Amino acid sequence: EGIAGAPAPFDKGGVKIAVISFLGSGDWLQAFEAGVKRQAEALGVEANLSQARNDINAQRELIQQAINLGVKGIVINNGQPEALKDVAQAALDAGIPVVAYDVNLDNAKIPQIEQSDADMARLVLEQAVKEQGETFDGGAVYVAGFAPLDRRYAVWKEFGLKYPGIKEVATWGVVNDSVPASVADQTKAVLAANPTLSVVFTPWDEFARGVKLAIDEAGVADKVKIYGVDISTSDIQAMREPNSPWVATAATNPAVVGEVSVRALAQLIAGQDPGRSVLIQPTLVTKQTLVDNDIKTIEELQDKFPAFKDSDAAKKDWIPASK
Amino acid sequence: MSTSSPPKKIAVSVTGLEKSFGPTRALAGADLVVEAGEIVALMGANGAGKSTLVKILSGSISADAGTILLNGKQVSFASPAEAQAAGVATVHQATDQAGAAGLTVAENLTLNELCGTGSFFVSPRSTRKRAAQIAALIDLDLPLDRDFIDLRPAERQLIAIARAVASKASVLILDEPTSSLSSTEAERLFSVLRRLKASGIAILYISHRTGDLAAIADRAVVLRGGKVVASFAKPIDFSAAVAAMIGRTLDAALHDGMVSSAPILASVKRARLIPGSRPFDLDLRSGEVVAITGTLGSGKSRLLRALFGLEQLAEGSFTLDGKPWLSNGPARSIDNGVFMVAEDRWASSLLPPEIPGASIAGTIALPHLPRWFPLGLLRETRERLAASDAISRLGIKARGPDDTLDQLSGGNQQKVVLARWQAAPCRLLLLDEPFQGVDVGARADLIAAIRNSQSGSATLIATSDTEEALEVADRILVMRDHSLYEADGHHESLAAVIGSVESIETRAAGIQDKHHD
Amino acid sequence: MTDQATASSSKPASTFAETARKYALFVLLGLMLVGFWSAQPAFINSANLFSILQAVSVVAILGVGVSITMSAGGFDLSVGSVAASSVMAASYAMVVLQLNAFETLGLVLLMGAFIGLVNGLLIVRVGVPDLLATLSTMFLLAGLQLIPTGGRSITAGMMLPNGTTAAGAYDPAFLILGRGRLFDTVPYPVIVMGIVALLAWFLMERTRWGRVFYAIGGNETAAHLAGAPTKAYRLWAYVLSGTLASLGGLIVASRVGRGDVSAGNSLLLDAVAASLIGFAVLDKRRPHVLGTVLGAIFVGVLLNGLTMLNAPYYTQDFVKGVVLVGALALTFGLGKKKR
Amino acid sequence: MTDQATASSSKPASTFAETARKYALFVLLGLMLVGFWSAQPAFINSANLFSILQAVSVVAILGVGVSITMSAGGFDLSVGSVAASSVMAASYAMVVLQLNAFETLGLVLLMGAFIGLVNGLLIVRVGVPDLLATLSTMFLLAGLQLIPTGGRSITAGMMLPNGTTAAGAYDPAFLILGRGRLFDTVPYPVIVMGIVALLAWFLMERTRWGRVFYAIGGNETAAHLAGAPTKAYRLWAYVLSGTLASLGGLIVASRVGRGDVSAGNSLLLDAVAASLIGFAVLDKRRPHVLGTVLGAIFVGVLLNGLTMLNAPYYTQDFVKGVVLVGALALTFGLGKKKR
Ligand SMILES: Nc1ncnc2c1ncn2[C@@H]1O[C@H](COP(=O)(O)OP(=O)(O)OP(=O)(O)O)[C@@H](O)[C@H]1O
Ligand SMILES: Nc1ncnc2c1ncn2[C@@H]1O[C@H](COP(=O)(O)OP(=O)(O)OP(=O)(O)O)[C@@H](O)[C@H]1O
Ligand SMILES: [Mg+2]
Ligand SMILES: [Mg+2]
Repeated sequence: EGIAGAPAPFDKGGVKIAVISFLGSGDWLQAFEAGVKRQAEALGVEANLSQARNDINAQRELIQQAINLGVKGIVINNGQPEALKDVAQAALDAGIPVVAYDVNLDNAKIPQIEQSDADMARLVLEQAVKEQGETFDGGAVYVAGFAPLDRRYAVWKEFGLKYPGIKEVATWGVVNDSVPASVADQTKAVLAANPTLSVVFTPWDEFARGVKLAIDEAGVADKVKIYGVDISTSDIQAMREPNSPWVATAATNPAVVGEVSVRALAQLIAGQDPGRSVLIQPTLVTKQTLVDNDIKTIEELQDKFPAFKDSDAAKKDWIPASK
Repeated sequence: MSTSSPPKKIAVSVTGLEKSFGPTRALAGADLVVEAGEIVALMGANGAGKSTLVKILSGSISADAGTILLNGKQVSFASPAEAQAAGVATVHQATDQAGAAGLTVAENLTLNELCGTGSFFVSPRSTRKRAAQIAALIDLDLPLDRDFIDLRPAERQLIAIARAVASKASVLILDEPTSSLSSTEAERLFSVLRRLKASGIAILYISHRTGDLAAIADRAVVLRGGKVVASFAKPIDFSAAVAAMIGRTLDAALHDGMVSSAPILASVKRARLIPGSRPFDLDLRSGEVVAITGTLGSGKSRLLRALFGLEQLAEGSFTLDGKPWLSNGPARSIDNGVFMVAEDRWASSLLPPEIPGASIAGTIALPHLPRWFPLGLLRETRERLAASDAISRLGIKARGPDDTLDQLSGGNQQKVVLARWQAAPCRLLLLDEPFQGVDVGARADLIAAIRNSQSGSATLIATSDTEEALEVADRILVMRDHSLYEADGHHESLAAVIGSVESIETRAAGIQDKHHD
Repeated sequence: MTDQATASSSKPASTFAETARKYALFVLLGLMLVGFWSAQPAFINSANLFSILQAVSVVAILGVGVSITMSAGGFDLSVGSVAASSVMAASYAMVVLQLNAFETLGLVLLMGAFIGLVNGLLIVRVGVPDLLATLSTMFLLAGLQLIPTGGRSITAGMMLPNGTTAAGAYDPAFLILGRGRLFDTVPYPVIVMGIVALLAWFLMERTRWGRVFYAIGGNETAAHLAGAPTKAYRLWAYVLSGTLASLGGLIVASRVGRGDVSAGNSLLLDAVAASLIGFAVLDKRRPHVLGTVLGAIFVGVLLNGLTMLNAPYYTQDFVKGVVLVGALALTFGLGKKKR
Repeated sequence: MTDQATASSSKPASTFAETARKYALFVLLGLMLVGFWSAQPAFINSANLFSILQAVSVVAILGVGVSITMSAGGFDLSVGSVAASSVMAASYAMVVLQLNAFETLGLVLLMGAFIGLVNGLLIVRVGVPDLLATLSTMFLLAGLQLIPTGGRSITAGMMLPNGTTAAGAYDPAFLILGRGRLFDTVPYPVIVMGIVALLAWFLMERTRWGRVFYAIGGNETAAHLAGAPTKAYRLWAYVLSGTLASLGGLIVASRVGRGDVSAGNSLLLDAVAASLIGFAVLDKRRPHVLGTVLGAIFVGVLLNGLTMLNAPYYTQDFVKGVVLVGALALTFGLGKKKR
């Protein structure tokens, strides 16, 4: 097999790539990998998917293993630069091209695919200011040490400086096996202690789900609103619920991220240059749009918002579109 | 007992019972009959297969071949529960299996009912009430709320006995029930057994104490190599029985009961074991073997433990070689040549078999490791040498120095423990119940070993059995209420000494009674 | 014997240290309640107290299972993953198989019991040590729960691995278990926790069976010789533990309303912590039901109070550790001689 | 008695079942290697075999610590969080305190030893049960490690809680420990693992100290009565375990090059799994060093092979569990009577 007219080695087929994710599970990863598989299939590429399960050391091992396996290219999905720079370099030294998503490996030879975390946070927080005004008592759910959360939370802090009327009355959060339930328990305590709280910023949808649970249980859905980041089918359902406090979220489509990453890597393998940086724009999704357009699943969201479904990034004529 | 009564009903009858553990044939076709209302003594050297027989009868292991008839019906028990349901009550030999740690004395007394078919609902109160009834059967007086783990072996044994007596069984099996009891408790047990016998219960009684057997057995059956080799009707000829057991006759352990004039090696001055007890003195001369007897809980073990540095005297002082001696623990004592063999060898000396160092060689070497291997590096040849030496010197029945202790019979285990402390030069050897569960033959070996190793050291033995004390010791002291009393005179005859010991006991009891007024 | 008899007849008045040890955790709990109350009056309102109880209910239920296996001399490391798998199973049953609330409840509890049975058989029949067997089950379940959905979490309208869309949804009746309240005040999970605790306490402390569990933990051979079918009991301990863990999972599922992928490790650790803290309650020094529940509540109060005081999340684990160490040192350190 | 003596003089040839149990894990490992090799030839090249060893080195080192405490009758639940804290401490030392590689190494190992000492003192002096004490330390460290940086990860140029920027960076010499290779082939972590395993094996199996550790685990009273300073030994076991855990943490730090917020729970579970699997190696039925290392390698080979075969991540845990259960059933189930 192979794709007629495509540059080598895609004309002959039999290309094998490795996609190594830092995350270990979750809907985001699922969707991302689904996108990778779709695009890889369209390209006639065999993709070896592996996950470090939040263990950065394991991610290094997996990259090393991919080099041992002799793949033609590597996608690094998330991770931490300090830990990965040297193994990524080792891959380049072995003649294996690398693209990185959402981790800045600071290497001219490694294209960066990015969904801008800052843009996502900004998008949804601007919506919050629009809806709630420039003065409110707000809270954020945040656990330090997770790079995307760090970047999103930094924007929240920025907003606090920009709008002096926005007061951060509490920060809480926990990352464990049952994030929604644990965050819900915490949130209830926070709500009890801070009756004036009216806006909660949740830089991760798992947090949002926990906060929503607590708000529902405390029966204050009309007073406290959630502004979140990320989206999935179950998030859509949660936002659509009658009287749901979760009113807006900003997200990119993880499947698109997966597709773009594979396309960029394919260009590198073919000896072409996808550019130093490939940016994927986030979309703001509000409760109102979901209800108005009767969107119930992520698939329906893609159908109704073409910008969410696909990205022009890293496209080339010879790269077949994924179905 | 009365000759006029018709032939008794046969309660248990065992024919051709066989059992092997790997290469060991524990039972090789044993036959045995016990009638209702009869007490049969089962005798046999260590490893003869007595406990194996008991375990089969009580359903805790199953036989390889042979038949068991219980009240005429053939039975084969798959579990202890079935045996109990069929009316067989058992007191097993191992005191560490007498009850469960973490449960109270009351719960352990009612354990059979809890584990069997007692009332479904229990409360601390109902348990205590029932436990008090069970304890009363053998006049047992223990604090019912105490945790089983805090009990001493003798107390554990009494609980197991009380449980067996309380179960309304038609066959009662007692495997060395008196091994850690003193004569007072043993005597009390005998009167209970006589009562049970009169009510028509068949009793199989195992003991290495010929005194016990003489007191209660109607018949003695001797087991050897897993087979019954002899049977003796009342009056039992014990020397013949012992000969059948161990294949040789035992000369009465004879040693001159001379007062030693050797220099005093260790002494205890004005000691009170517990506050308020009567102070006492004790001198141990070099080369002397001194035995202390006394009832359960009188403080024998406590004295030994205090000398070894595990406990403190309430008052008084020790000297060793004329210098004050106060140990802060086993390490210091061992460095200074004060060795102790604690009672209950499994709990105090032996390791589970999967542990490195659980072999005979490792067991003997354990306290001597720092001296034998000052650089830390183990040399197994060194250990094996010591072990082989001990095996031949004490006649330990084992395949070799690498056998783990769980493969040995009780007497041989005890020999290994003794060998451990004879493997290094010693000043003062403290032995707490060293003959527990040891057959007469092995006991003779042990006594010989103890007496032969006495040149520059003294030996202090705590034993609750007066007979043992007589056999082993140059001098016998009696402990009563945490205080020592000298036995009057020197033992011209066994009876005389026992008499004198008992008179001291009564006197002491009198003192105590006054004390309590 | 006589001297002993006299000693035992007059039970010595318990010393101050003993009493202190016995009630140390209660006193600490009281102090904490008062402390948080004075720092933040909203702490003590009944809604908050119930939300604390609700927060600890799952851990307490799992902890009861752990402490039952511990009292029978075992240790169930798989409770966390059984609970996590139950969340997935419940969601799968409703969303994919379109079962109703009651069928789902029954199915998931059966699944929990079955996993417990497998644990028990591995331990009792095959002879695998308890820790090892339950650790294997833990890993096994962590993977197994993801296979039916190919690693996706389960929500209404999800895409199945075969490309179709799941037609079912969470039965609203099911959600009541986790979200409803009795008389609009007491959350159902708290009631479930109360019932479980009461039944388990009764079983363990007031019935023959409970005593046998402890007897087996204390000395299995002795219990066997006393006529207890010890293997059956140990098997049952794991079945109970598995069933309780799946009950905990059901509560999580009905609260969260979707099937979330997780290994359940933190549930495991919290449940173990609760039962271990329970050792100290009433100075029992062994696993027991009351202690386990109190241990869970103790940690729950601490975390709730700290959150109210806006303590950063990273200080919470620390304080949890400090208080644990303190409570333990108090309980075990107060001059009781070593056994 | 006589027949016993004769029977015993000929030591019986070990049965087939015994041999099978003894080498079951080796055989399984061999089968796995061959299986993966035939499915994916790249599996067996030396680079990949060394990456497997490198991947398991940290777990193996922690597992050795766990198995030392286990042989002394204890259990160290804190190894995972000691390792995680060591990563943070090493990063803090270099990035914030600007120490060099050697000072950092020394400091962190000391810290590990100190935590071990605290564990040991809690257990030996205060009398807190092992599981409880180390569980508390685990929670305590999980929080404590985040406090100096306010929960942030530690990287060169990071913002400190007081608003200044950290001036230091990872010492390149430090990174060699985790990233370098001897003769460009053998990664240093593998060499460290080898040395640790060898020393620990020697200590535990060939010296009198090891003998005493095991004796204490087997019967503490007996060891005490035989003159062993049991408390000191138990203390040392925890000090060793803490030091080894911090060594593991150092390797992680030098591999990842930054101080990351992570719980270390999975390290703990994997280390415990390794030492438990080790029970089955050579049919020893006790913790031992060789078995622990082999247990770690066993799991490492399995995971590496499955990844190479592109098995979805959710099947890996499942397969790990299945193989564990299988290996255990084989080892423990082959007709050995219960003790
Ligand atoms: N579980 C076992 N495994 C292996 N061998 C055993 C086992 N139980 C008993 N034996 C062996 O069977 C033989 C008989 O043991 P048994 O315990 O019946 O002797 P005994 O007559 O009760 O001795 P003692 O007087 O020392 O109690 C001994 O050689 C013993 O080593
Ligand atoms: N482990 C223990 N727990 C509680 N009390 C004990 C313990 N050991 C000894 N005692 C008490 O100390 C006293 C002396 O006991 P000791 O063991 O010295 O007696 P003994 O004469 O050796 O009795 P035995 O014949 O039972 O060995 C007894 O009153 C006993 O109640
Ligand atoms: Mg016997
Ligand atoms: Mg005694």
